[in-house]
Amino acid sequence: MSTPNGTPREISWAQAINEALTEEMRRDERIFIIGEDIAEAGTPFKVLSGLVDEFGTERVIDSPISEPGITGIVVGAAMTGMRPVVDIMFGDFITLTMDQMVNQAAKTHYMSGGKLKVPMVMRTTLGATRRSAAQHSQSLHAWFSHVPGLKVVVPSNPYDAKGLLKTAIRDDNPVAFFEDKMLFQAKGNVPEGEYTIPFGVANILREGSDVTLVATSSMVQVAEQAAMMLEEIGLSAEVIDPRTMFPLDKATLIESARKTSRAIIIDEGYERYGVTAELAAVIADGAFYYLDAPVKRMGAMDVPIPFSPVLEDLTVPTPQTVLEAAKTLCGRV
Amino acid sequence: MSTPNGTPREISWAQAINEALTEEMRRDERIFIIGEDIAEAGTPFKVLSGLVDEFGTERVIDSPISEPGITGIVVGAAMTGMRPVVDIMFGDFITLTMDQMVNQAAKTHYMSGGKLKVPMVMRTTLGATRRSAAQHSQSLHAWFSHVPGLKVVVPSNPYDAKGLLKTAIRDDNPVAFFEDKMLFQAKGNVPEGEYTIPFGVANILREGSDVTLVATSSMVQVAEQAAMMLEEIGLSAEVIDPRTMFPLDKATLIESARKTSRAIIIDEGYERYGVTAELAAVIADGAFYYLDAPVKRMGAMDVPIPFSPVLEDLTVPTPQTVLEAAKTLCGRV
Amino acid sequence: MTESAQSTSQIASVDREQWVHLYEQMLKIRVFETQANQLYLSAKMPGLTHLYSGEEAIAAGVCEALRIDDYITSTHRGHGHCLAKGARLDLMFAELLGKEAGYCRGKGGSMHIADQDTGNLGANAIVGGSAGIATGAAMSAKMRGTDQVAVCFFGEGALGQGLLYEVMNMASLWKFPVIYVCENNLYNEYTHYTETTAGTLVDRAHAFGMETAEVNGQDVREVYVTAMRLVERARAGEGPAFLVCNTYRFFGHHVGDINREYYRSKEEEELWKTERDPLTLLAEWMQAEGITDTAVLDQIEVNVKAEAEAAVEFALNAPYPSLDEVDRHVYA
Amino acid sequence: MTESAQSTSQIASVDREQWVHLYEQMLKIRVFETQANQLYLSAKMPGLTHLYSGEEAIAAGVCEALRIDDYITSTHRGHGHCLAKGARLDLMFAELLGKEAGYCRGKGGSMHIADQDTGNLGANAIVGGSAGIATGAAMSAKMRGTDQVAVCFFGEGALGQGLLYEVMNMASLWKFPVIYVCENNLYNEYTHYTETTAGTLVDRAHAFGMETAEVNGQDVREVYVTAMRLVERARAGEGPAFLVCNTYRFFGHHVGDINREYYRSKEEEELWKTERDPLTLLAEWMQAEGITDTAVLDQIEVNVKAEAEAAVEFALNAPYPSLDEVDRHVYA
Ligand SMILES: Cc1ncc(C[n+]2csc(CCOP(=O)(O)OP(=O)(O)O)c2C)c(N)n1
Ligand SMILES: Cc1ncc(C[n+]2csc(CCOP(=O)(O)OP(=O)(O)O)c2C)c(N)n1
Ligand SMILES: [Mg+2]
Ligand SMILES: [Mg+2]
Repeated sequence: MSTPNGTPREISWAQAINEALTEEMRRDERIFIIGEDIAEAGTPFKVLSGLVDEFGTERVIDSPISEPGITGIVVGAAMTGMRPVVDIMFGDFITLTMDQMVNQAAKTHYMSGGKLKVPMVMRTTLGATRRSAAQHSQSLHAWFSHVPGLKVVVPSNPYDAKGLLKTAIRDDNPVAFFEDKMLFQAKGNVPEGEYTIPFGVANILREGSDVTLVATSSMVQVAEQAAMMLEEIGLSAEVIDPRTMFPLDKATLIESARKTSRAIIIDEGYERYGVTAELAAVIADGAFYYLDAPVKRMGAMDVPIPFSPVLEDLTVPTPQTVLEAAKTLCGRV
Repeated sequence: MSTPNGTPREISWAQAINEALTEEMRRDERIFIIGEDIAEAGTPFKVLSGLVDEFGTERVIDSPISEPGITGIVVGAAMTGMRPVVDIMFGDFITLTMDQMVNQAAKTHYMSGGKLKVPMVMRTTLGATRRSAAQHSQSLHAWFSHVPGLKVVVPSNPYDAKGLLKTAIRDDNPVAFFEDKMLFQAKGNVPEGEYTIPFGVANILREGSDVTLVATSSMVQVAEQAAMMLEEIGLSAEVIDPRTMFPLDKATLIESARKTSRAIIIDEGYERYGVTAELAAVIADGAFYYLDAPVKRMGAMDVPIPFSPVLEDLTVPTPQTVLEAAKTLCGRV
Repeated sequence: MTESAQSTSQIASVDREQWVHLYEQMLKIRVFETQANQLYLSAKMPGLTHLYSGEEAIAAGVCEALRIDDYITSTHRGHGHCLAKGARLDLMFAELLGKEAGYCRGKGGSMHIADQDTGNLGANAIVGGSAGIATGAAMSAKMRGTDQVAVCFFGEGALGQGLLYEVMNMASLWKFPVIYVCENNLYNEYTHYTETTAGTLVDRAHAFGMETAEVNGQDVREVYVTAMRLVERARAGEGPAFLVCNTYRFFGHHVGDINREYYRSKEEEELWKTERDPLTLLAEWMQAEGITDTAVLDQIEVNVKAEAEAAVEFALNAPYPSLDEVDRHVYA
Repeated sequence: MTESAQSTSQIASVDREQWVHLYEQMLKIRVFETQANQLYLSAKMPGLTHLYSGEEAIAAGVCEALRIDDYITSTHRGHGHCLAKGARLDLMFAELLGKEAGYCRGKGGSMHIADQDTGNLGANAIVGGSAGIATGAAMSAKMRGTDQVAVCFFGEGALGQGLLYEVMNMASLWKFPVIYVCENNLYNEYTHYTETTAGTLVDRAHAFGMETAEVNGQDVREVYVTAMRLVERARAGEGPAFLVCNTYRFFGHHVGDINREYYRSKEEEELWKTERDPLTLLAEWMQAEGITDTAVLDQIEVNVKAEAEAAVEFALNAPYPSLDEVDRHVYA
């Protein structure tokens, strides 16, 4: 892990991602990025605005609407000396890339007995509450996390997004990088200059003693807000962001739960058979003899995400629902 | 649930599936089946042999090698009055069907406010140790289990396979039906005549008091063999087969773990972020105050399945490894 | 005979009333979209929506060739298809606003409107995502022995999706009664289609030995008579077809796409709006042919606008779904 | 000029030595497959494998047109491609037997053999699954400014997979140096391709404005000169091509597919084996042309068989991977 030495600044998530790509593409000409409407349009979210001006359409490539195809092409390019990034506009569309990611990218290194490598990154999104309905609001990162050969990154703030994206690009394996589409405009402290953040190292955002809140991506803010509300009623919450689903920093999660004796897992993927299950199982196992209460899971409600705002808002954990769960867990009812 | 009244018989899994389809297709002419090499060839596994003779190529349809396409077509047919079954030759190929299954089939009923229905079944496989290597040996049922709107069935014996397939075909929702390719020739008691098995009802195959073995599909036999070995050393294992991943019979699993105070989950999917995580989390939560030891998870090793037999055999739980785990859990080391 | 010569002779045989009806259908779409844009701009509509204005002749012309029990599948830009197939303005607006009275009880929204009663199997927010559904509906019609036809609407961007080729192969092989209607409005979101598309559009279907046609999508007369021909073929069991309609969207990719000059010029937009508006083209022709007059057209406009305003009013006043709706309809 | 007239003039210009070399290459594949089948029948090989016998002219002819640093991607029926690109018999047999000395340390097996040193990016057990990889390798060659070419081998069954169309579009659009070689052996497993394929095979690539050619895949002369032409075009930056090779597999879909009469007749098999064996055809032609004689060909056979036997022996005696290999190479 290299640490930043530049002056502190506040920039948006979009800018942080843009900087990470710009710096990496300057450093290594084998890197290119391909996706739909990413060049002049800079993606519909404008995250990549301006990149094409510096690197041209040879390295910032507008593609047809062919998620399987561009993912497949990127796998081949990565196997033969390039270090591509593929942009999948919405995380819901990874459904179309599963074969190339899982049967090809993830297995090539192993199947070739370690000879071939697939150093590629897939950037995509997760997160609901954008009123985009069932096919544009899913958080499907659990699927890739299930697959040996893939690494999965779920940053929660601009600083981490930048440092983790640089690490992802430098990694020699296929990496899936999920960004919360609701955070693109969120600002955060991102010092100028070079830094990277290693995979598999959880971030303890807040120390506490009564309950551990393990939160991912979009849910980290929610957990932090819940922690502040808990503080007001005299409960001390520890907030931990694993940052990467794989490699997973099990030790930090377990240690925290051993210390606080209670844990809640908060993730925006569907609850059932999702990320919360793995994290809860890991903690329930590793902290078994220290827990005072069952590990509580809070994922997205197990329904296709509804369009109507009044319904959609019910499907995602909020500071209020986390607060209630924590109070219950700590016997404050 | 209708119960069988016919005379007992031993038939193979393949025959049981064949019978279920034959009986259902006789009963309801809206049912058809489509897939690669399923008509005259009766699938590479010969499971559907003879079906085309009775129902013709109009209802037993050989398709191009187009998993996304045939899945999509089946969704449309199901929405408009048919009750199709799509045959996906190997479970590894569901990667190609994720968009149609998850973004279309699973969400249509909800997105249409309950107006449209998608009564379809996807038959596919799971299971390793066939020396078929990384792209023909996966058990990816955790993915569909994660998705609201889908139901997921994982039978473990010919009797259940028949009864559950009939239930799946009669269900008004998209159902994914995973069969262990190594069990097609396994024989079991399947009485003649009509019966169905309801979804969401676990099967307690063996009662016990020291440890609960929750096993799915291919792993049920493994658990049963381990239970016999445990018996020999004086440990009494309860063996439970959930039969369906969703709906999941949580109550039966929890009740058993409360009774035995120890549980092991055995499933052939990759361990991380897989089925074992959900089941372990459910039990660790529901039986929290009764457990004497952490819930133990045994999935497939988190590696692409290797071709070499000596390596492949290491990746899957065996009676011996389950025995060892159970002994450790029960303090017999 | 060329497509357009063939068209000319067929246009003459169409009932006069029908042209007026087509005008009304197109106007209904135009007015709906104007209101939808207004709802967005006044922050009354949640999310974003994709307007069909400019492309009305396609939905209207094709759906006019269909029966109510024929099927369509639609896209993210789907209001036109839905209305042309016979949906009601009020229930559509209610859906756009996420209200329980909406076609999908507010759960689908603009990108997922479906209306079983008029054969609309749903808009789809996955580009190309409904190609399988439309093809399967056609297969089902054939198997059930009805003579229903299915139409799959999609933008030229959907030609990037492999699924389309998989199902066109099967449709052609098995002679399913399905028409693939490619609305070529020149842009995949913000990228010109020539930057993403090799070869020609119709050749994509020739690859499967499929009947094809290409029409001026701004001319509802051409769209309608060509669609009629293809639908009749399909209904008669002669197999699927692929229909390219060249068109243009007057607004942005979605309502929030305001500054568009980096991907298309104001001049280009102006040209299409002033010279190639499907409503103007039809109105002028009808007047020149003496099919109708200004008074009739004005009256239609008054009626449609009144209907649309009442519909918006209804939708704005309609209640949101009750909260216990959230986990209903996950399973049938 | 027609393809075959063009071929005839080009065949004359090929070095005599090269024909003999092509014969040896094809024979190597034939002998390898015979041994592989033997290993299966004597239960020494784990799993099943798909034999290439009968199709040798395609792999040999195409790979003869390539440089060692050019790329290929291969299929479940991949031994021929692998050998033709330059792989060693012994390391291949070792891989088929799951031994650590194998090309993939025994982890890949028959369906996943890859050999970076000869540019073989891997056999693939997902039908059509390598279309993206080959296209991406060609893109990479173009971006890196090498003049490498990539060849994507696949069976006609892979035309069912949408991915292929997605990447052919991009290859054509961006002029990637990739050749899509469709080995039409008439069967998708146990189903005749005409039952699954609408239209013609070459039209599938015409759809993207791509250069196409169709050859007799049993005649290595035609395959080779046509491949040469397409490879040279691609290397010169003139874009991708699609080459259909009509062929036949002499054995079953895989080694376990013994009773085949329900999907193809014994007569059909006999016809191809006796009249259209690529080895016989080439040998007879070379002898008629005075390029070589029986003595030379016999000697080649003796050598190849000896090499193959030694290779099998090596593989049988080679050790299995050590058990701690199981979780190595999951991540680089
Ligand atoms: C599979 C998929 N990829 C990307 C998108 C994002 N997206 C929505 S509309 C659109 C452009 C569609 O262009 P076209 O098909 O021509 O339809 P148009 O918007 O022009 O009507 C894209 C890329 C999507 N919804 N689905
Ligand atoms: C995506 C996918 N679907 C199905 C299969 C099963 N399968 C293996 S080979 C094969 C037939 C392939 O036919 P073709 O492409 O013509 O190649 P051939 O075997 O004739 O060489 C099938 C269906 C597979 N491996 N991958
Ligand atoms: Mg368009
Ligand atoms: Mg074939």
